[in-house]
Amino acid sequence: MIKKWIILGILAGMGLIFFDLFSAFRGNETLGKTADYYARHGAEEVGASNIVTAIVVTYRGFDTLGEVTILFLTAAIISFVLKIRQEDILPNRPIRITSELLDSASQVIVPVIFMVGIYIFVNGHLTPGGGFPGGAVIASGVLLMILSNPNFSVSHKVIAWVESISGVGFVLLGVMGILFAGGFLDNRVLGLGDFGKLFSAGIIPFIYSFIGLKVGAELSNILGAISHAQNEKN
Amino acid sequence: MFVVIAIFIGVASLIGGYIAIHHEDLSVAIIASGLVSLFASIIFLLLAAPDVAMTEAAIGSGLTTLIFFYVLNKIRQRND
Amino acid sequence: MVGPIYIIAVALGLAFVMGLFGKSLKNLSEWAMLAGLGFMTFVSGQWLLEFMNNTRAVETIFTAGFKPPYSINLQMGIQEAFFTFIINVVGLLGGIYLFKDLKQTGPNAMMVFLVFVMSLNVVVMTRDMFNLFVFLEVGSIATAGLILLNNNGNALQAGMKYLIATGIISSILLVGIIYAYYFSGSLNIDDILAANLGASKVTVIAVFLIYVSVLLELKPFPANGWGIDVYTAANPGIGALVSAASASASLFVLYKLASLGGAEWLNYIAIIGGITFVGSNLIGTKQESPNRLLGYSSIGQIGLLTMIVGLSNILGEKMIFIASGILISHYAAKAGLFWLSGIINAKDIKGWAALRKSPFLLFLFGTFVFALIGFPPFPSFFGKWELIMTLATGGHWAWMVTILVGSFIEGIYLFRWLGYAIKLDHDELPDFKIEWNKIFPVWIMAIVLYAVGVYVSPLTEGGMFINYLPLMFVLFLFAIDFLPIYIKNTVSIGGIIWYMFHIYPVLENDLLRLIFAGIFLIGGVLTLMAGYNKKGTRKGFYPMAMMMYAGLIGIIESSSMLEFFFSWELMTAGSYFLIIRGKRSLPHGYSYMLFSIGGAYAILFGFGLAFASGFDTSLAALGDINILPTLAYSLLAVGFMTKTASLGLHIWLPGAHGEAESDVSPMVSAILLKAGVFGLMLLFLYMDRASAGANNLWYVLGWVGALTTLVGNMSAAFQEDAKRLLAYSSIAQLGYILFALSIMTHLGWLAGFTYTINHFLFKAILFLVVGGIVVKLGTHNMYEMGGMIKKMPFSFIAVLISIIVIGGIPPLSGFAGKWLFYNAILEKGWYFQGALIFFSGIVAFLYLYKLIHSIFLGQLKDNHRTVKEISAWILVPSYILIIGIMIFSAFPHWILKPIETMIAPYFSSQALMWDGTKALTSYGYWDGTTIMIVVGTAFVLLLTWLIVLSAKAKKIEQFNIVFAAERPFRPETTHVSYNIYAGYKKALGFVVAPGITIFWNVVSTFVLEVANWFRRIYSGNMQNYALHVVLYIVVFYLIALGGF
Amino acid sequence: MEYIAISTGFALMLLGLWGILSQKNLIKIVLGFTIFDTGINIVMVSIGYVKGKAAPILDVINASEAANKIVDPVPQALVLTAIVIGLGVTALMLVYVLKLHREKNSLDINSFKDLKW
Amino acid sequence: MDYSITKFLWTLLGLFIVTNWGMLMSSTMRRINARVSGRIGIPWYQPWIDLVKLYSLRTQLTHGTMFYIGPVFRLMGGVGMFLFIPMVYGNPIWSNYSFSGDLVLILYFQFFGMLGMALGASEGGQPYSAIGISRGLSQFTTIEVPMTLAVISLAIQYQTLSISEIVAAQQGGITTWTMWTNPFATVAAMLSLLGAFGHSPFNLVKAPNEIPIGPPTEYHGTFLGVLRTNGAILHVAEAALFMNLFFGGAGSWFELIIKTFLIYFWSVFVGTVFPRFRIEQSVRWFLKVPTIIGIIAIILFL
Repeated sequence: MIKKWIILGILAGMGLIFFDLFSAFRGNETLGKTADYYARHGAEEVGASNIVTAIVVTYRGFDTLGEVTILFLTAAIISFVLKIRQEDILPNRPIRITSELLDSASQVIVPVIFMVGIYIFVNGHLTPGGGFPGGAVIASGVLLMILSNPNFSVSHKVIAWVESISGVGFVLLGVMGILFAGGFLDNRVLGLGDFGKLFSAGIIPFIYSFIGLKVGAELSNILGAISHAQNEKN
Repeated sequence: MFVVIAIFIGVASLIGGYIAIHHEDLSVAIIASGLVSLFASIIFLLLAAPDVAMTEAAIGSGLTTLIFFYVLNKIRQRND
Repeated sequence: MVGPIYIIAVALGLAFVMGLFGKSLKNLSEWAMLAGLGFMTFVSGQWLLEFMNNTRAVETIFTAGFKPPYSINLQMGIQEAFFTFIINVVGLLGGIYLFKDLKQTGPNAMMVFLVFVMSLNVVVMTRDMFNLFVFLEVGSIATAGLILLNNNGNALQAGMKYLIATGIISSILLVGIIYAYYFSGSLNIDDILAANLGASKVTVIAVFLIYVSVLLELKPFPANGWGIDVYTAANPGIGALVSAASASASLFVLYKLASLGGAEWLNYIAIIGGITFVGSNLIGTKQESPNRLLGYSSIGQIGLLTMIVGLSNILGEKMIFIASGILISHYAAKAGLFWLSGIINAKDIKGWAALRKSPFLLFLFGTFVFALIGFPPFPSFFGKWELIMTLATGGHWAWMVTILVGSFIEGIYLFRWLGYAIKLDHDELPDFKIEWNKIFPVWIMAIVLYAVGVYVSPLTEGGMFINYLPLMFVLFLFAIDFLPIYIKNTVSIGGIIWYMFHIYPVLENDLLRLIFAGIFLIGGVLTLMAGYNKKGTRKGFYPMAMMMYAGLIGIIESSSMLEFFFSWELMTAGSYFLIIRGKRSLPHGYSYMLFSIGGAYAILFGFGLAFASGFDTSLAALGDINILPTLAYSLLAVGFMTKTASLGLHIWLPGAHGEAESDVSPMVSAILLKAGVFGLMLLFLYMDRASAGANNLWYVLGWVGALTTLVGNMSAAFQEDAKRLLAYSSIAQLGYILFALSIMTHLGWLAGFTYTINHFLFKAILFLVVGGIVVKLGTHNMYEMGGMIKKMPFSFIAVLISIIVIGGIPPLSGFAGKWLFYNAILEKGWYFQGALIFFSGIVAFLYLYKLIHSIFLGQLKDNHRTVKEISAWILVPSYILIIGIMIFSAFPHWILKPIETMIAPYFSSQALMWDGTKALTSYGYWDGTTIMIVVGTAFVLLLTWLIVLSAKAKKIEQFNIVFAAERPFRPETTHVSYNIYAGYKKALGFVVAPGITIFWNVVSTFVLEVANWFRRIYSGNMQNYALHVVLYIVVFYLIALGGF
Repeated sequence: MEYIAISTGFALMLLGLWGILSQKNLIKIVLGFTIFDTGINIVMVSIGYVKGKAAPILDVINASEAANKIVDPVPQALVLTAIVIGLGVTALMLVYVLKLHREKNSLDINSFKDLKW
Repeated sequence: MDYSITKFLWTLLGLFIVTNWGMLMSSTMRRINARVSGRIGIPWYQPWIDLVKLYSLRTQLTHGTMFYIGPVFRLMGGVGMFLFIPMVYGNPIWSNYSFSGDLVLILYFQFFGMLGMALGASEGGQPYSAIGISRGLSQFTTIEVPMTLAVISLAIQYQTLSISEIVAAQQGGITTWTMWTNPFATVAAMLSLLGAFGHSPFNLVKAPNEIPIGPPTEYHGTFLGVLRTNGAILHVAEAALFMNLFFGGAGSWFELIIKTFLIYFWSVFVGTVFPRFRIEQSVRWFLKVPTIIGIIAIILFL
């Protein structure tokens, strides 16, 4: 009980810090220096109408690479921690009884979900959304597959391929930026195209697609790994 | 108008957070935490951040909650 | 040139692609990982070379092709090149080290490993705040994964603690970053630094959040339980990486952001670093688990470096040199130690005694420990030297004290550990096998330490004059260590003799140094000669002995304070290894080392003050100390007195000298102690004789010297152990010397020199002979000896002559010292000290009698009836020394006159006159030659008379005595030796009550108990650790910004 | 508006911290983290909000106009990243929890105190 | 510095006088002692008889080299004392070889004989020798403390360590004697003298009753003769030293005989009055009263 009060006391201290932070915040009337630059030049330099996408994929594309790396790391760690290897997944384990409804529904719904996911990241430079929500949507499709088809191990290889290829593709596109444009992850490897069109904004759609696939694959990996964890030989 | 909604959602998310931390039943707590994310994505929308809102909805309230349930499920399986 | 961005591209690309290596290519992945790491090392190394060889502008990498602050930019300058290089090197070596573990865990672990190293590279290079955050996160997630290479419960718990703590810390960093962005409108580090956020009361909060989270990443004491657990539980290979690579990267982040808030914040950083350095090391003193101990040490070292970053304003441009010296030592030594720990795999540091099975591992271990403490020739030595000098220049005493105290505490546990490894008898020694991939990286790190040390030494002021020639000889002896004794002994003696000829022309005109060089080198040859009677290879002895002599001679040769200190430390290290070789020397070697380090730091502090006074690095600077001169002189004196074992600082000596090997004892007693005397002489000559402070110091030292003699002599009288008796005798003799020098007159110094030379001569003889006897008889206890005069007549004569000299009985040279002494005392007017000295001089007879009686006289024991005279290899050097004594006795003016001429310039009046062989002072006179003749003649006449009268004297049997009306049959009952001075002890034993020992015991117990109390905060509960982190933030906030 | 949002964010952060520091159940602690993260995200986005401006999606290239029309896109970009990082950390923590549970068959934080001093 | 034969012969003569006077003095003392306790005592010539007897004994047993040389050391100690003390003031003939060293030499030369004796006796293997020596050394350490203080006090007073110069400074009639000019030093030294002569109450070292055998038994015949000779010389030499330091020295042999007799008598007198001390008692005693007196003697001259 005393401990709770101590914690509360310390949190009161944190509260004081947060209160000072709150007081330091005075709202915004105009954009800051960097934001103003992005607003003024983002569209013309990068060619993406979604400035957030322009920032995420190009201006701060390097961050995004790191972020993808984090997901990648998490998936890798989880799979080696939970010892998920192909050979650990027993091929003929007792099949869980899935409802007929879920089974048949998934056959219809999963492709639709995938399409939606792909749409979200392909159009990332035009509309809200992009690689991350798109990837998450794809992952939820995979999740549905896991739920409906217990023998998920079949698609494990596919996921690994998608994961690797999209990751390597991301890096290679970045390197192409060095070779053919201004620097690592420069999107102007291809022409900027017509503003507002699908094939515009240089390689942003491609990068975002890779990101989406990669995120989807990693998230699927994580989900798959946890779902298979029960098979670990203790 | 937006301000009222914002206050309402803010309070709701705090209540959700409180439930998430204090509710005995872990399932309820996880769902409450997912709700907090959902409320947060509404706040993002109100703050003119549709990208963030979408991501938060898909990842924060969707996938995270799912992973929680997955793990909880595993733990319960073991406890059985 | 390969662009730095390829480090990232290649590492990530490889990591991503590795997932594709199916079963068929599985074996490829570890080689792919090593290739990737190798490539990264190559790129950063190539940039490092480029920057070192050419002056070129910093290379900036613009990602996305836009200029910062609109896009993320990386930077590759010399510092970045250095840091990425060391990170990649340890990454590569760590990869090699973990080769099998990683292979066992599978390609996923290798990806994580690769990405981990890559992320640290980005952390170093990036110039964008948020990017920094992202890659710090990458690093910490990778760490959390790598911890689980050790698949056990402890690792899991540690990883969870790590995740929780870093989760909170990085969130705070994130808040700080967004506020920094809010206030400055940019995420670029240079922009944020330029925005000067620390200036405004509103914006400073962002500065605070960034600082506190970066500092927390460095695991400041006491909010670091989560970090220590990682070191404890993770695979040592990962511990090495976290300690060497992650910590370096985090430190660089701190350095990058150091100027964020302004000078006041630097102070806070320095304070936090200082607290961490001292606190973490303090807690380490109670630690028994090797990995955890290394964790404490790592955190302590990083604390020191944090402090250096915080002091960057004070240190100015020297900061880089200092920090890199200490960092490199920490980096290489800590990585090496962690790796060693992985090889040995002991749960307890006592288990490291297993290292003895492999001398090479022991060598590596010693290298790392000495590098961490900052011994020469390692880079940390030069770093610490410059650090102290620079701090002294600015007058930052508190910082100097913090650094020295922290380093000392670090020495407490590191040397305990090293001692265990060298000496401890422990039952549960782990079996270990040395795999090539595990030992190879350790070797590399050791080589790095030596190479960098030699490389940086000329960069230190005055460091280019350091003479590495003797050290080369030491290395050579290491190389031939497998050869039998007689070869190595001959080589060593040859080396010393060669060096004598080499050094003579240099010192020809400097008698002071020449005398000490004579003592060190001639003494070296003579004591080494005794080594011929040993058999086998005597592994490790010769390099260490030569290291000690190298240090000794270096002290003589040095003209600058740096050279002096360099040699001083070298000598300490060498002698430590010599002392600890004895059978029961473990605790004594340990206390010797602790006193030595303490003394060395006192000297360092004094040198710092001297340097600060006139920015002069030569030893002459000691003569011109105008900053806190009394303190400086006191510290220097205390430092030297740890070697001369003056009262209060003497408790290490009896054990160290008493338990050392038979030929090591004379080395460390007759020769090594003189280094302290030499230091004191130098110091006294340089001190300002007009100042009250100096005179007060001398007055105090005079009393210390007098009391030392009394306590030393009386303790010796109550000893039952022959070698300890001699050891206490050394303490007393050095007390005389200290007293004589403190008198600071012409006569006093002459007396001091006489004592120095005499002590060298007779103590070498005594320790050689008694050491030989102890070995022969197999016991140290004098009451188990007796009657040896019949078996060892030559030893008896040697000991007899020695004790006549010690007692100061005319006509031998000991009396010269006494006579000079009294004249000096009277001239100076220190009558009571003089009386005390005289009293203790007589007390000396108690132990002298006990020594010679118990060993040589009385009844021969039954089990010694077949004993033979000790080896000629011991007697020959002893008799050479006896010849020295005789010459000095009969012709004292041969030696005293030149000394007198030499010291004359330093003292106002020449108090001693010579009339032929007769010495005159204003008080009395003394004619050594005549006394010798008179006594000799009279003695011969009387002896002749007795012989004439008792020509028919008959020799009788051992037991032919009448004793309480019967004849004894067992020698034990009639050999009175044990506690022979019981009555005396009853009357005056209180003088030698072990007050000093008790005092030091209380001090050490207190330190350990404080450590024990503090470490209770590491309760093991991860929530508490999280609470510590939050509390740390709050307290720091309240102190820094709360208006307190 | 942004003030309400930012105070909600800070309140959620405190709530999350309270959960991390006071709850004994490991899952609850991880839940505390997600709430903490959500709070930070809200704070970050609020900081980039400009009164009455629209989302940073442009219809046409018009530099001068754009600068006056949209809210700050940078914090939003950062939050996108932060959300994903948060997911990674949360997933990793949960896997740790799973493994810890297997180790001791308990979710109580007090059962994991093997390493100390 | 005179190394001539003449000098040598004069010194031998002095030694002869001193030896005989020493023997006479000891027999006289024993007679006085006997009278005090109501006995008649020995005839005055007894020591000579003893000496002749001892030197002519035929049984000569030795335990070894050191045992053999020990008495020589001992005698050398006594003879050396004599050699380095100027006996008669103002006469270079009787100043012996005191030109080669000063008071410090004398103080330290005492040890020469003690050490040799101790070592010689030890080799005999007789346990009581060792016990006696250990006690003697123990007591000696503290006996010397008041003596040293007194000597230092003298050195401060006269600014010299040369015995001749100290005597010279006292040549102004009885009032210029150190005894009057520096009474505390004199008292301290005289108390110390009690211990140095080893009479009761400080004779536990010899312990005439408890340790009746020991060194004197082991040393017999010629050896004991040498020791006796030494005893005679040493007593006179020490008394002469005190005479020189505190009582104005001697202008002639006659004065020397009177003064040394009185100094010697003092120690015997005290011995008949006080009972014997145990070793730790005497050790403590010398560090109390005499030492304090000695310190006062120095303080007065600071």
